[in-house]
Amino acid sequence: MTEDPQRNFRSAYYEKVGFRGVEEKKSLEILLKDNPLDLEKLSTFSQRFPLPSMYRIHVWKVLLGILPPHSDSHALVAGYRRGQYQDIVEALEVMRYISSSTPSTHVYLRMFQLESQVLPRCSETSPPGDEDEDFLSISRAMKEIVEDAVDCYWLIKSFVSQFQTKFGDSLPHLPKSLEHYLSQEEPRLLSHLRAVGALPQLPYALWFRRCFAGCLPESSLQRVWDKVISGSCKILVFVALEILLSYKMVLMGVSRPDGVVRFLCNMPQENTDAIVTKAIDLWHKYCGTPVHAV
Amino acid sequence: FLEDVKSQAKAELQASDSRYQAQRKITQLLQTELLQLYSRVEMEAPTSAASGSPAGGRADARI
Amino acid sequence: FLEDVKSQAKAELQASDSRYQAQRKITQLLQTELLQLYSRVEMEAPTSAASGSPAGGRADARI
Repeated sequence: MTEDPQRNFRSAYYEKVGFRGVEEKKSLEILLKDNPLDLEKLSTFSQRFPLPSMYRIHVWKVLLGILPPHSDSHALVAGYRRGQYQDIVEALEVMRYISSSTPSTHVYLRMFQLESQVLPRCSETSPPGDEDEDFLSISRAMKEIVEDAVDCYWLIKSFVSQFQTKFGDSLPHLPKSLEHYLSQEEPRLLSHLRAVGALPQLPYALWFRRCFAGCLPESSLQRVWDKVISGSCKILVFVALEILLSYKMVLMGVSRPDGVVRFLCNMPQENTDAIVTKAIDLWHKYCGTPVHAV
Repeated sequence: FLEDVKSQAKAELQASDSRYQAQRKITQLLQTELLQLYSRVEMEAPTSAASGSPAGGRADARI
Repeated sequence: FLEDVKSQAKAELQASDSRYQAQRKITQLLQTELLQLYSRVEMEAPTSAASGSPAGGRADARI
């Protein structure tokens, strides 16, 4: 039997554009008919495939525990969530933490602070700290992805909390991990970054604490967040790695660390979809494609 | 036996709900109280020139 | 199957409870805020002679 390059080309093409997408969508629809929903299968699905956009928010809500596995409880629980949201907004308005002109991201921050019992006293309104800025950044991105304000707040809150609980301990190790994979993929770029003193100054907070919020446009970002929400923080390393690889030529030409940082913090917004696709491929290559639990 | 478990669950949910409702009533009372106090403080503000500012200032500081 | 019913009930109870907990946090905040505002009003009272009385009067009424 001989290879048929034409056919390979075609199937590769369909894989990217449509056919595979249709199959994936069907299999997700089957998973979503389960009652109770199988969280493990849903996680595995979103680790392997991009979530179809029409189901993304629903799957995120289930994976983050905003909605319970039993579908027949969804209406009841959604009502509770909405009530909780409204109660908090109302109280913050009465206490004058927020008004009708407060930007929604700041409303979400105050709500989150109230629920975490760290709402600053009015007399001590200090400028937002690093954690607040991370929260605001994630909020701004989530707001672009999610239309409904109640869903948006719950997704931000649960995303941030789950990320902290699940991955808080792993975060300090991610820069080393990035260094390791960069040495495998492009040792020359690693030596260059080290030589100019840029390595310790890479925008790790933007990449690993904000999960690329404010770095990638939302259309690309949500595909990264699919992986984070379904249980991987390693994907963040590979997105960072793929950004470095994609702009290798530019970065090799910069000899000052602040130049490197400036470029990476304001990286071009074209080609980010391709960067994410390649990052996911690399991640599957090094960490394996999840078949069962992750 | 299953019915037993279900009715117990229902009772627990109802208990949680009434706890919530009770707490909500307290909140509403306190909110009304706070609103009244704010407007009182603000009404007094013009007469006591400088000392009136805190209340107004707080609202501003929060935005 | 029984486990299933139980876990469903548990999830519902947790969601209801989370709403209650938020309400409790709100109550606490409102109480703190009210206390602060009352003490502020009372501190200001001496300077604004007549207009200071309502606040004092209310505080008495609560004791």
